[in-house]
Amino acid sequence: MDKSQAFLQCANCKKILFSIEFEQNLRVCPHCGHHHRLPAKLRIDLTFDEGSFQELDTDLRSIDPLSFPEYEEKRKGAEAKTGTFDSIISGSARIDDNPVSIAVADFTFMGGSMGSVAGEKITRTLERAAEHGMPAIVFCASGGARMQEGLLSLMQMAKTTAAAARCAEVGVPYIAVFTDPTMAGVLASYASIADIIIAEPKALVGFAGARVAKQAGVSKVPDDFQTAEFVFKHGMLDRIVPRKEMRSTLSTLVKTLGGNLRTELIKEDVPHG
Amino acid sequence: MDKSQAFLQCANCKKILFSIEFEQNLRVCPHCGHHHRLPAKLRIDLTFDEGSFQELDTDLRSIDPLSFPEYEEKRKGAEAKTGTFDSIISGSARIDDNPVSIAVADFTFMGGSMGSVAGEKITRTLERAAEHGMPAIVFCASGGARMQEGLLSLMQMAKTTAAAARCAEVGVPYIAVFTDPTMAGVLASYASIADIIIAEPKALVGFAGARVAKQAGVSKVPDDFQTAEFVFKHGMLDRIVPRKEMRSTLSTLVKTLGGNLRTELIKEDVPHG
Amino acid sequence: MAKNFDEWNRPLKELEDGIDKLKDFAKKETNPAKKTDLESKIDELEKRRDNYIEVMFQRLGPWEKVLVARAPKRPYTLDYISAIFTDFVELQGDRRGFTDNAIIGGPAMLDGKPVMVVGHQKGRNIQERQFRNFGMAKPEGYRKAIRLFDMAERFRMPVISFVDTPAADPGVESESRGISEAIAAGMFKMFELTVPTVAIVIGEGGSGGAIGIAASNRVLMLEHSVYSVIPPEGCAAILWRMPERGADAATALKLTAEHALQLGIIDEIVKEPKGGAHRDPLEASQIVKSAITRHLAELTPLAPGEIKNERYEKFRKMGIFEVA
Amino acid sequence: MAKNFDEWNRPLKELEDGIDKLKDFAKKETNPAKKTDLESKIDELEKRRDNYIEVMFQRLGPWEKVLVARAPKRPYTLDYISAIFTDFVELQGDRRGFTDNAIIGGPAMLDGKPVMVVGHQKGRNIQERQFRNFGMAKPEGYRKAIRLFDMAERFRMPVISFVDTPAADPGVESESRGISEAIAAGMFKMFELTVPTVAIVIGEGGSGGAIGIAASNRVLMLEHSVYSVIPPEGCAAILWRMPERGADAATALKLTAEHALQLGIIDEIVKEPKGGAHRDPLEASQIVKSAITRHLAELTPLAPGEIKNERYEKFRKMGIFEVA
Ligand SMILES: [Zn+2]
Ligand SMILES: [Zn+2]
Repeated sequence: MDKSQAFLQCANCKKILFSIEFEQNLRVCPHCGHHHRLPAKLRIDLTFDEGSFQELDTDLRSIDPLSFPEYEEKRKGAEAKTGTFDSIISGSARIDDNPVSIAVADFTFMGGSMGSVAGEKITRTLERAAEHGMPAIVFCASGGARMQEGLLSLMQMAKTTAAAARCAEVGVPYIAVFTDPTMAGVLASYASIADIIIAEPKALVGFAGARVAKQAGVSKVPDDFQTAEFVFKHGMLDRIVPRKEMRSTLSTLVKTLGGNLRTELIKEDVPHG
Repeated sequence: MDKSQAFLQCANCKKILFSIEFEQNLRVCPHCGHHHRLPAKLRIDLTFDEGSFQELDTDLRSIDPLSFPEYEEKRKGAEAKTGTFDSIISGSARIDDNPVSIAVADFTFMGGSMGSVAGEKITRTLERAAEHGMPAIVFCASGGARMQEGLLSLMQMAKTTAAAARCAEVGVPYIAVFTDPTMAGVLASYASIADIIIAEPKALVGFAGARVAKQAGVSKVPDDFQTAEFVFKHGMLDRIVPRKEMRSTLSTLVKTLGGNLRTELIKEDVPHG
Repeated sequence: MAKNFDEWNRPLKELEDGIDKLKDFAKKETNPAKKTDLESKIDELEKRRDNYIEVMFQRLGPWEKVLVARAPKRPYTLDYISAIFTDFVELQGDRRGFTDNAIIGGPAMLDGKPVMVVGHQKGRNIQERQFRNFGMAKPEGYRKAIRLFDMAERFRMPVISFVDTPAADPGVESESRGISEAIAAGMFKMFELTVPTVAIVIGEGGSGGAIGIAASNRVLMLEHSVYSVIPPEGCAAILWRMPERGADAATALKLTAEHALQLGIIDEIVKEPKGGAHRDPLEASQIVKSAITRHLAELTPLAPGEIKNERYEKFRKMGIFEVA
Repeated sequence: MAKNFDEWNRPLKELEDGIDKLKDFAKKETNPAKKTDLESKIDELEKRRDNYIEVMFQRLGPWEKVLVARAPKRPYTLDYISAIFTDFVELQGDRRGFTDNAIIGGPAMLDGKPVMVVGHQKGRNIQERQFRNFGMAKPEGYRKAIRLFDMAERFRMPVISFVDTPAADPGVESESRGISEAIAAGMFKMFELTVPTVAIVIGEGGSGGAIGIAASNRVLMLEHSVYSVIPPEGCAAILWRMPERGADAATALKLTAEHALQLGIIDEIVKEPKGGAHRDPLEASQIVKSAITRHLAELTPLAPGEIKNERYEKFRKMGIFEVA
């Protein structure tokens, strides 16, 4: 959707929307309630205290360790298109004054896929949380592991999960938010073992992408299959939270679950802005 | 079944059996494989090293703390019929030379129901296991909590479970064997949180007794409902083990799971015979 | 014997309906003399009502306690939560494929301090009742509670349990997913905790369904709640094959708070407002809150290991028998 | 490109069938001269066979490795268990309502010392394959494994994982019970363990389905096994929308043991008997056993905390990127 235009069309209900209204409504369609995807930077602005975000890990760059066909071109194209270097933005921020360690995925960068850099950024985000006693908040949006980095991508599943286990070990809360879509290798690693899992309405959430599942012979599926609503019904989510309530929900959870951290664990060298 | 008779009839397939053969076959019907219930003492003889069993906790006697209608009479009747004082026999024994802390339920004593004495004996069995680093083996056979002792019975569920948690804490294996029937308050406490759960074939295993379930409006049930086979299919059992393989299975598990105990934990004052 | 609360409560209800009607008349009455007359009549009836409640609740029998514990307007877990805590966020899911609505829970603040709240939840109308499965939790309810207990331990939050269930769900689905294991695992997890835990029976403390979230350092009972190893109707069905003799079974089972205290099962009886918690839910909440905070204040200074041991020793002592 | 092992193996199979036939003739032959003639022919063919195998296996391409890793006669987990361990007792159930037959496990003895064994299990005939769901585990498989990991930790037993799965089960049932959570929880639990853990990829190391039981202190691969982030056919389906280009995808994915070692993913390549593990399962088992015991011997002296940290540091280093 081009912000420069005065009007645009909802991809879901096809109704025509006023751009300004659409933005004010946090890119949720006022007619059908469809939650349109958000760029990572906008998500950060909408969720955390104004000006509190300090980006970290900005010096990490993906390379092409397998010489995988077309990987370089695809990645360069994504860099040009998004102006960022990979599918995760990480750093520290505050939410109602409480410091948090955060990572936000950008689906527009190669489908939010997790290669070595994304895995490293998630890992550092969770390690910083554990080390400095700040709750971790991760917004997920990914098609899964980045197959162009082969086994290195698969191992990011293990690495990020190990970092989440560190948070659990030291008693730091870790909250994951599933936005559209949260799939495959990301869902099957750090996303699903958060203490608290929240999803945006109607977000696609599942293990096997349609093409992989078809390849494996999966055919008839329920109507709501792999939606946030399906996954919630099946006990995998704590809540489905509309975008306009996301900030306040996260803030309350940081306050309650992280309540005993603030007095005991937080150190002076917290890397936040 | 009266052992003094030369012949008897299988309660399941109605065939006539030779008493001696029946006994040699561990009271398993040679025709239909039905596992007839065993008295606790016989179970001990069949399972543990000859002469190794030393009964403990023999001085515990149930009383009637609620003045519950007919409780005294029923209990006295059961004592007269069984020659024991409650539904659990507890003590120490050896299995292929490895010391174990054991408890065996007797269904003939008021349906194996758990009141204060049964709960205390199970608790002591598990505490002795934890304290002396001996694996615990408990043979269950019970209709559930003994309602004639009211809340005191309900609390035996918590007490025995707490003792099982002690075993887990110190790393002592606890094996439960479900024999026919293992139900309600016993199933919903110490029985179900054993490390290893084994059942005899076709044993009745379930939460809600038929009358209670009917009272709650439960009607259509699967054919194999509340059998060991049903429960196994639903992931609640490790194995269904025929009686003739029970001793060797338990012995192997004591050897492997308790393997690191023997050198590290066992103390000199193990109370076994 | 009345079969349910409404039947038992009818005389009082009629008296109160009468008072309400007179009040309506009095409001509309323009003749001062008649108005005074009506008002003194109302006064008298209100005194009669208060007296009736006084007498009625002075010594409720066990079956009457069962009826009051099941009163449709009795405050439920969510009522207490909204009155006692701030910042409650309900968390859901067993993370194994299922959700349950008969056990609810989540983190909250109690006087500015983080706690984890768990409780059975009943429904007030027919849709709500079905949604809540009449307060009968399935395995996934206990597994959700266990997940919350784990979080409480991880983040050092005391656990408050509100107990109010007729029993755990006894259906085929629950059996097939291991309702027995779920209850046992709930207790097991509670005994592993090193944070303070307080449970309060606010209505029905139904058997395994109750103890699965109530193996706590301190167990309290509201004055007119009941706690039982088996629902009285189920007991009557087994003992006499007559479920309708629930009142006799209630007497035999000694399921009142007084008995529980005498038997060493609970730590305190929490007084209810006059006429029962349903007559003044907010006051009831304040009384409950002060009892909870008092017990937490006693437990909080203890070291984690002591908290765990205290709980073990408390349950370890339960049971009454003779040593020959 | 051959589509499967049997097609690829056909020339060798025909050669061996020929040898077998000649041996039959030789056995029946009574004329000594003809017998000698046949025997020298057999000798020659056997040399040709050995030579063929030598050449064939000297530098298997990635797709050939995939075919060999999937060979129907390749030893499976239970074959290794029966050859390497004693006293194995298979344990079952997730204790949550479900059982799985694609992941198996239980305690056993390794040279007289207790260990916990876990592994994927494939089937050899059509019934077995269906029973084992083609080695594709459902959530309950990983949850059973987690239960075994817990027991291993409690009883201080090292964990040995045998990895052999095309992928985790992607069906509707698995999604609805949280296959993703189950895999993640499997890894999570493995990172919590303070006992030594060793995993060995014996056939297919299929993506999340594999790593769910393979986040171990040491990860080994059999020489002709493969380990991949996605099945090559799935990769081809996504990249080129042509699942039949699996061989190209296999090359691109760098899924061989050599590559895994180069990329720092695994610790050791375990040599297979000449012509692959399926040609001599017992020898293969002995080689695997000695590799496992060697790694366990290195890990066992470490303190529990060191074992856990070593594992963390090992995986922490994985990934290749530049720092600008
Ligand atoms: Zn719309
Ligand atoms: Zn028979």
